[in-house]
Amino acid sequence: MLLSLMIFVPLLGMIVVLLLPRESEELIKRVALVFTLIPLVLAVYLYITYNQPDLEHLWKQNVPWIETFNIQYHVGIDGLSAILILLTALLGPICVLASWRNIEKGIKAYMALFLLLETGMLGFFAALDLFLFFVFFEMTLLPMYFLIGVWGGPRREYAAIKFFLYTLFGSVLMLVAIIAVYLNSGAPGDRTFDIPTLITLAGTAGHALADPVFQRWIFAGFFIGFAVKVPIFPFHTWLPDAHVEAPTAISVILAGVLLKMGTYGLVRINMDMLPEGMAYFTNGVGFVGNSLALLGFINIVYGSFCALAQTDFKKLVAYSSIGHMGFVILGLAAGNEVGVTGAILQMFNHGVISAMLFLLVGVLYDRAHHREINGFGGLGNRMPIYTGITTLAFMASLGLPGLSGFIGEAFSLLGAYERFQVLTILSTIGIVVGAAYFLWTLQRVFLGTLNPKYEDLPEINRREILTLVPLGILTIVLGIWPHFAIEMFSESVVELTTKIMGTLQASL
Amino acid sequence: MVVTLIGIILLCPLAAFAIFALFGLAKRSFPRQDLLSTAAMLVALVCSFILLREVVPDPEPHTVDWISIGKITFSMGFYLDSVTVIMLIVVTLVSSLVHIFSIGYMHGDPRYPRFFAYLSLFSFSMLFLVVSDNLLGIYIGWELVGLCSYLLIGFWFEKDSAANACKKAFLTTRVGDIGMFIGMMMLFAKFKTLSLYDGSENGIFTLVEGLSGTGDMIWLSIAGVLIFCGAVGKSAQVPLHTWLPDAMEGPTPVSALIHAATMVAAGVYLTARMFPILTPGSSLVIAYVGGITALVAATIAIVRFDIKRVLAYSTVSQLGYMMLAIGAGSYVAGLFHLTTHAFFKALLFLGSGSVIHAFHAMHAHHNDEHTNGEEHEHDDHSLVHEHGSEIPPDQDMRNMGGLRRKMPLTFITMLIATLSISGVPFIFSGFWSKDAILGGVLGRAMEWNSVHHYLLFGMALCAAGITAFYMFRLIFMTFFGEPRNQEMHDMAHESLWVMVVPLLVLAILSLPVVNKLWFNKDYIIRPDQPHVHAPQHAYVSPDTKTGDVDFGIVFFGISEAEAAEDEGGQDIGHADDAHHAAHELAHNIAMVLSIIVAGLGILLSWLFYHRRRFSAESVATKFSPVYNLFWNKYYFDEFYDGVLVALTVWKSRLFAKFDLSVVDGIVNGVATIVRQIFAAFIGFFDNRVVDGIVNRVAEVTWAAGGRIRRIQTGAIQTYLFVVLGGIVLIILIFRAL
Amino acid sequence: MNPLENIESLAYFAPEILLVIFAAAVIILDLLVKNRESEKVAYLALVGLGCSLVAILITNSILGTNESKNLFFGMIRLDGFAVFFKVLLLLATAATILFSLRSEELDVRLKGEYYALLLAVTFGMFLMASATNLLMIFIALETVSLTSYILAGFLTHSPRSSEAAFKYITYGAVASGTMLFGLSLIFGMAGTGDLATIGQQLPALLGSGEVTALGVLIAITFILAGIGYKIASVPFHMWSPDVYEGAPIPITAFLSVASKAAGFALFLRFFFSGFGNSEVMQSIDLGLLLAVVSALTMTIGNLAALPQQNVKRLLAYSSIAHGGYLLMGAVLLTNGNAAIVDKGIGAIIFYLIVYFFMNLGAFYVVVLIANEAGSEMIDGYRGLSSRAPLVAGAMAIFLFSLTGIPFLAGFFGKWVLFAAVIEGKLYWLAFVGLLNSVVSLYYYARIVKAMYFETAEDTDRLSFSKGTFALLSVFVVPTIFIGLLNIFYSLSERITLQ
Amino acid sequence: MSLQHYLVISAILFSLGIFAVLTRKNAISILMGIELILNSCNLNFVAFSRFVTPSENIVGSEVFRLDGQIIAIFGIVLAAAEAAVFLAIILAIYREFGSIRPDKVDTLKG
Repeated sequence: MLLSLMIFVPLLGMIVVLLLPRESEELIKRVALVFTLIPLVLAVYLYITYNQPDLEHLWKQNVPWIETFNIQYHVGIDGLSAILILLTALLGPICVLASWRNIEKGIKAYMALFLLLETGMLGFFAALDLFLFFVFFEMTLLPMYFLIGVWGGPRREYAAIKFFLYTLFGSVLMLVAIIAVYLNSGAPGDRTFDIPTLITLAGTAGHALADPVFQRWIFAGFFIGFAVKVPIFPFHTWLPDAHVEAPTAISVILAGVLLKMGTYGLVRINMDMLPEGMAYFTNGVGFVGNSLALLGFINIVYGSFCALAQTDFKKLVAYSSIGHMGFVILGLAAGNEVGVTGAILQMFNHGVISAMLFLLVGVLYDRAHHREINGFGGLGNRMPIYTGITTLAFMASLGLPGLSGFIGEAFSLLGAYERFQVLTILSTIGIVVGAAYFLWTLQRVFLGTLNPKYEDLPEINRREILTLVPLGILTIVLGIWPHFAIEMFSESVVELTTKIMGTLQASL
Repeated sequence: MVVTLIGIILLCPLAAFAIFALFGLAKRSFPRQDLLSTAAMLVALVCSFILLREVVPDPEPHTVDWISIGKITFSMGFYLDSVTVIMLIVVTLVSSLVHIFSIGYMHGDPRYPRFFAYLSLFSFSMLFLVVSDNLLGIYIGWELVGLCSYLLIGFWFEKDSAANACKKAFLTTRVGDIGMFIGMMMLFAKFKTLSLYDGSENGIFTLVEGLSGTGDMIWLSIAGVLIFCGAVGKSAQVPLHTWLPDAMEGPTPVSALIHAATMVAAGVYLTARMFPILTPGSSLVIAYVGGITALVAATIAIVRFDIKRVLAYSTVSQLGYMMLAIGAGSYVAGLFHLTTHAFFKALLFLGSGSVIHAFHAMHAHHNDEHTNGEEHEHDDHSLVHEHGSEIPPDQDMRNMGGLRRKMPLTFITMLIATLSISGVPFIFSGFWSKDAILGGVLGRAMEWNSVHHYLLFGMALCAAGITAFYMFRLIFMTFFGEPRNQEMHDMAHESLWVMVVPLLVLAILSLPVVNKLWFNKDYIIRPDQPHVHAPQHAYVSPDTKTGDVDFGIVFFGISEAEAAEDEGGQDIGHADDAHHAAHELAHNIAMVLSIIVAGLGILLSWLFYHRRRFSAESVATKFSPVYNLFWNKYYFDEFYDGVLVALTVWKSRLFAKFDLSVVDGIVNGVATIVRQIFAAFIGFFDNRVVDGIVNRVAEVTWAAGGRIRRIQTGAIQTYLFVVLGGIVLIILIFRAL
Repeated sequence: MNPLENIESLAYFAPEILLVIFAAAVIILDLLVKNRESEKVAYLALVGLGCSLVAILITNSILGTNESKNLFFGMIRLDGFAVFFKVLLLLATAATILFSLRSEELDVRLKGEYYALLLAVTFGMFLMASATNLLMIFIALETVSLTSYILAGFLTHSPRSSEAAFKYITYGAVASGTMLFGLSLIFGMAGTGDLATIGQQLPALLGSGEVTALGVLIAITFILAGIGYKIASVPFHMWSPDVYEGAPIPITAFLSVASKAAGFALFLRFFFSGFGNSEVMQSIDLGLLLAVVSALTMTIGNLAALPQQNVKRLLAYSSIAHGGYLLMGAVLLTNGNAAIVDKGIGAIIFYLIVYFFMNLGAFYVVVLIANEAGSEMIDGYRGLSSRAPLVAGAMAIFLFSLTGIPFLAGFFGKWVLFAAVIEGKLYWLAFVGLLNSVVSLYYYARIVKAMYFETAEDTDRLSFSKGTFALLSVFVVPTIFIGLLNIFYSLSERITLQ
Repeated sequence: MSLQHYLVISAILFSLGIFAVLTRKNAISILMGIELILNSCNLNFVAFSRFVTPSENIVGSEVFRLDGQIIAIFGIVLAAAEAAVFLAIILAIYREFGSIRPDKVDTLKG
């Protein structure tokens, strides 16, 4: 019940915003803020109560929706979705705050779309019905398209349509897979989209869904759908454009949450529902057996090197997040407790850290109105606080131990090493390069002599600090005591990995 | 009790930093950050001394479960044995002194508070590294000290040289760290844990004993070497040593604390910690790396003129010694040298600092000092750093000379340190530790009669001689003779008391009596190395632990024989005479030789630089190839910048291009095929070239649309023709089916 | 169930009769009222539609569920299928009349017969939806066609309109002539015009060799020309872009929805009762034929829509493409499995419901913009988001629904279709369809882009009446909610052909 | 005369009609072509009705059913109606374009 409330409160907020007169901008912003804060409050409550059996009923709901196809409105949470919901709910108000000043036109439509987007994201992470899952997955498309296309940079139209077409293409394949799963889930009478049911069915020997070959194909279908979202090489080329053009807050959401939708889908569907398929692509036998890990490795190294070559601050961060998502893929490919835990941690942490990075880029852009890395220099003297926070974010992102970024990467690698020694060792290159491009950027932007152009660049203001501090604290706290996050999903992970590992043993 | 104390030790500096950070966010700064940080360090120092008596022979780690997923648990915790305490004391002691020194040295710097905050953060990280009981914890501290070193080297980041140096330091050490991390991954994959000592019998050290068979040995050796890579990076061993000299761009106290006494020694500490997992193979690698480093760095140091660089290279070379010692199994000797070196090298740096500071009166302050125009030109911000930037005048020994009258205290203290590092016998700690190492190496050489160790001993000996030479060269050029630069000389003056007091303290610490604190008999117990045995051809029983000097000899004058007895008794039981004989012999020979080479070194530099009996220049010209080799630091930097860095940058550019051309190119290929398909049934071709996936496919489909439009001529009879054509076509096709 | 004779039939024929009566009434009233008040005529027409609707519902209730009556000696059949289409067509006509009231391009003086013609065409479509005899099929088709020709050319002094009418009639006449020839062949084979009988006899005749598969193929292809031209399927689609562009916008809307729907009704009934027997279909591989036609239809429709600048024309091509999607459902009729056949019909019906709302809505916006901004070109839509935010928003919803973006009705329509097609194991067809819907995004998005991402030359806000928004919301609300409610699915499930 | 003869004739008519429709450069002759097509169909219906449709036996005497003929009659009627509309539209075309050449009427295209 509460979960549904959390999902649809932003939608309600959208309606409210739409009813407000467009002139009263301050009011609109406040309303939007309130309606993004409510889910946050609920999410915190969720964090407190998610594993209390007597309160579980709060966090699940299952009502029939379209009986004809036996589609249900079935939402619920486990550790994984809970943590991502937490992330989404956290970034919501932060993005509203980040959009407070630098959205000049049509703040009303902007906030309305943003709230719709948040509903889509929350719903996606909570959905336990395959059809609902897909609907929410696509629901994020429209708002994103408009948010990039209307409020974006110079090449916004191109970026927006590119983003839209890519994701649509991926989701088309996913749709086929979904239909296939549905049709094979049983006799015409009792077909179902219910994910838990499907998972059990896929586990029962002899069932159509359990057939390894079938699972491989379905796996591929879903995988491409999610791979575009993650994005996994070679489906990644939409990401830099989208990021560069999108307004700050939208970049934050894009990197912070939307990318996670892809990886979340991989865990929820590809791993949990299709263990046979997963085993086939990660059993380490031959090229196919290593393909998933290979993609992870390519993402890591490729993303890092591309980032190294960028001179646009935002593009650099965008490519860096391609690299970091690579660790997630690698960890998931490992399929063992440590690897998957690392991957999930990395999802959350990258969400937080990349959000910070994009916010920081935005802060700089709002002041200097360009993002050319070589165009700055010596800012460390001019804006020490900004420099400090940026250094923190960079260090977290390049995986400095003691900050949250490290644990995700380290665990993904630790886990992956057990299964894919060579690829993992090669992937560590990414860590060095990661350090390289971040430090180099740090040097070019903040160190050295102050560029006279920016003699009087104003220091980061309180509102901006307010958006950054929670994320910064989270980065440090989770770096010191990751258990806060891990305890949420450790059971789910153990369950999942035992299944995967079992299937692997069987398949080998 | 122990936990509480360690907690205090860790939290004090951390709190000092946190306060700074919080005030920073509120856009102001804490009034007396310097006192705050210093106080915090002093508290930590006191606690460390209290801990001294808490040490028990075979301690339990105090751990908490940090992360636990299913069966696998990562614990975090403290492990307090004698080594830990020694490190704690060294770190807190030097750190406190440096704090005090900095109050004077950094006075007036615009970022004065931040400097102390960074120092505190560093101290915290270093202490955390030291007390951690597991590899993960060590790695965390490891990287954190790296960060602090980065921040402090780049403290005057307006200097491009500094900006480059700090980046270089971080990246170079990071390369080593990756090796370390891979090593950790290997260990984890094998043992499913990263904690070293574990009460419940599944710490790495207990598990490693279970290993057997050559396959395991090879694997373990590789793991050991990989972990050692981390140490190579941090402790600036060849080939990753190049960052340390550049690191001298940082303020001198930083050099003293981080790049002489503590952080760089962390590598040695790590290697010592991992002592039990070392195999003969990995030990030998470590020993060689250490030996080579010792020699190479020493030779480079001979020809430097920047006083700080000389010290930097000497640091590298001394660290090489320690590695050598541990590689050769002289565990205690290595740690002993670590401590003694920490003190006298810190002393040397602070001394040089006070000299530099003395020259500062005539210069404007640091941060606007080196940011003059011509340096601006070559700040092209490329990843390839330019280095060996011309020596700042206040660090150039050629501007100094005859300072001993000007700054007597500095002179005395530095002289003591120099004597100590050069290994002048009996009253200086350096002598004993170095001799312990030489003796240890020679001992193992004789005992295993292995060529390797004889060779290593040779290297160590040469290095010792050279060290004595260049250190006295420094002293002579700086303090003796006539002032070479009169005006600077006139400006020079003895430093403030805040700066002198630490010098004195360190000078006292450079006397052996102090080190008696912990290096008396079996205070440090050399851990067991389950997989290191004397080779078959050795003439001692295989399972004998070897290679340590007993400092009973040094401090209590116990006879060699007794020492041998003790040592034997320390063994599993049976000591045999050959073994003792080897060691008596080894120590005697080593002692004699080291005294000789030290004497030679000093004599030579006296002849060269004080009496001017020979001129260095003429020698330099005579052996110009060698001289150039030394002067260019064996061309390491050139190699790295020219090849590796360039390669990386090039590769990244390539990848970026790849992203634009090839990936999209592939899709364009697909698009072309798609176009062919359309063309097939539409009957036209589209030859325009566009790049970018979406607009490409769009172009293609678009063009296809255009083709269809052409059919839509607008003439009704065409339409009708299509209709009837369609009908006929359908009939024909489906007739055939 | 033996067919009723004429007098008995009249009761069930009430809806059609009412339409005819009101058509006459409209003409008479038009003579009485003055030009200024000619809205009254429209309202009378609406009343007529209302009465007819009531009559339909009554007859339906008399009929009872899953019952059917053969009227006039089996000339037409009244069943749930027919009822559904009648309601749909009725609503479409009503919408068209309302559009016409708001459309400024239509000539005021001629309103009277205009509405009469609309009623007449509706009447013809009713017959199309229920005809079960070759004769009735032909009559119905011609009634609809002749009236539509006139409506298409209704704009006097507009060359485009006249040209549209000219092309339409030439094309239509040839197509229907060809169809009639095909019908005559079928008639010759079975010796009767009754579809049911034909359906029974053909297999036997094929078996006995009196009729060759080639003959059947030729006949069917000829007939396809007639029906295909009504539903604008490749290669019989070429009239529609020109006619849609030339005709008055309300008529374009009407043609794109109503006449397409009627065409499908006829199509389904004809092939299902006439050739429902799978042997016949197998003998000429009708399934593959339809599949290919459908694939080509949607592909060509979408591709040709890409470069269009005129929104009307763009929507014309898009409606061709949608005809292609609907044909996918029709392909399933050739499937041996009865369950899948029902799924196919259900899918088509559900899609038609969805298509009704989103397409009419889109055309309504075109009407409004043509009135206010006076342009049918995409450029005329620049910066609409700021000039008329609500209308722009509605248009965006319609267009994305047409694309099939989830939680909008269009997605659910496609979903039902593709689910059925995949269940029918026509994977390649489903894949082609899905790719097409990706392509279609591109041109729909161009309009959205113009409305939202580009800025207008003149930025004065367009003003619309309350009624406009009311009517608009009639289309917007269902476009958002149809997919989310179960009733429409179950409705489409229930309607089948015996 | 057998059924075949009629069919052949109607086929010829049909083809002529199609030919006229495709080739004539005058709207009127296109209309004539269309009429040809329709009449070929009517001929078919009548012929089939005569030769194919089974006769019924009512009170002893053989009675021919006239389905085909009826269809033909309706066909003629509709053809007439179509011709009327067509001519009207041709008038409009002539008024707008000043010509009834079908290939002149091609402003709507693409």
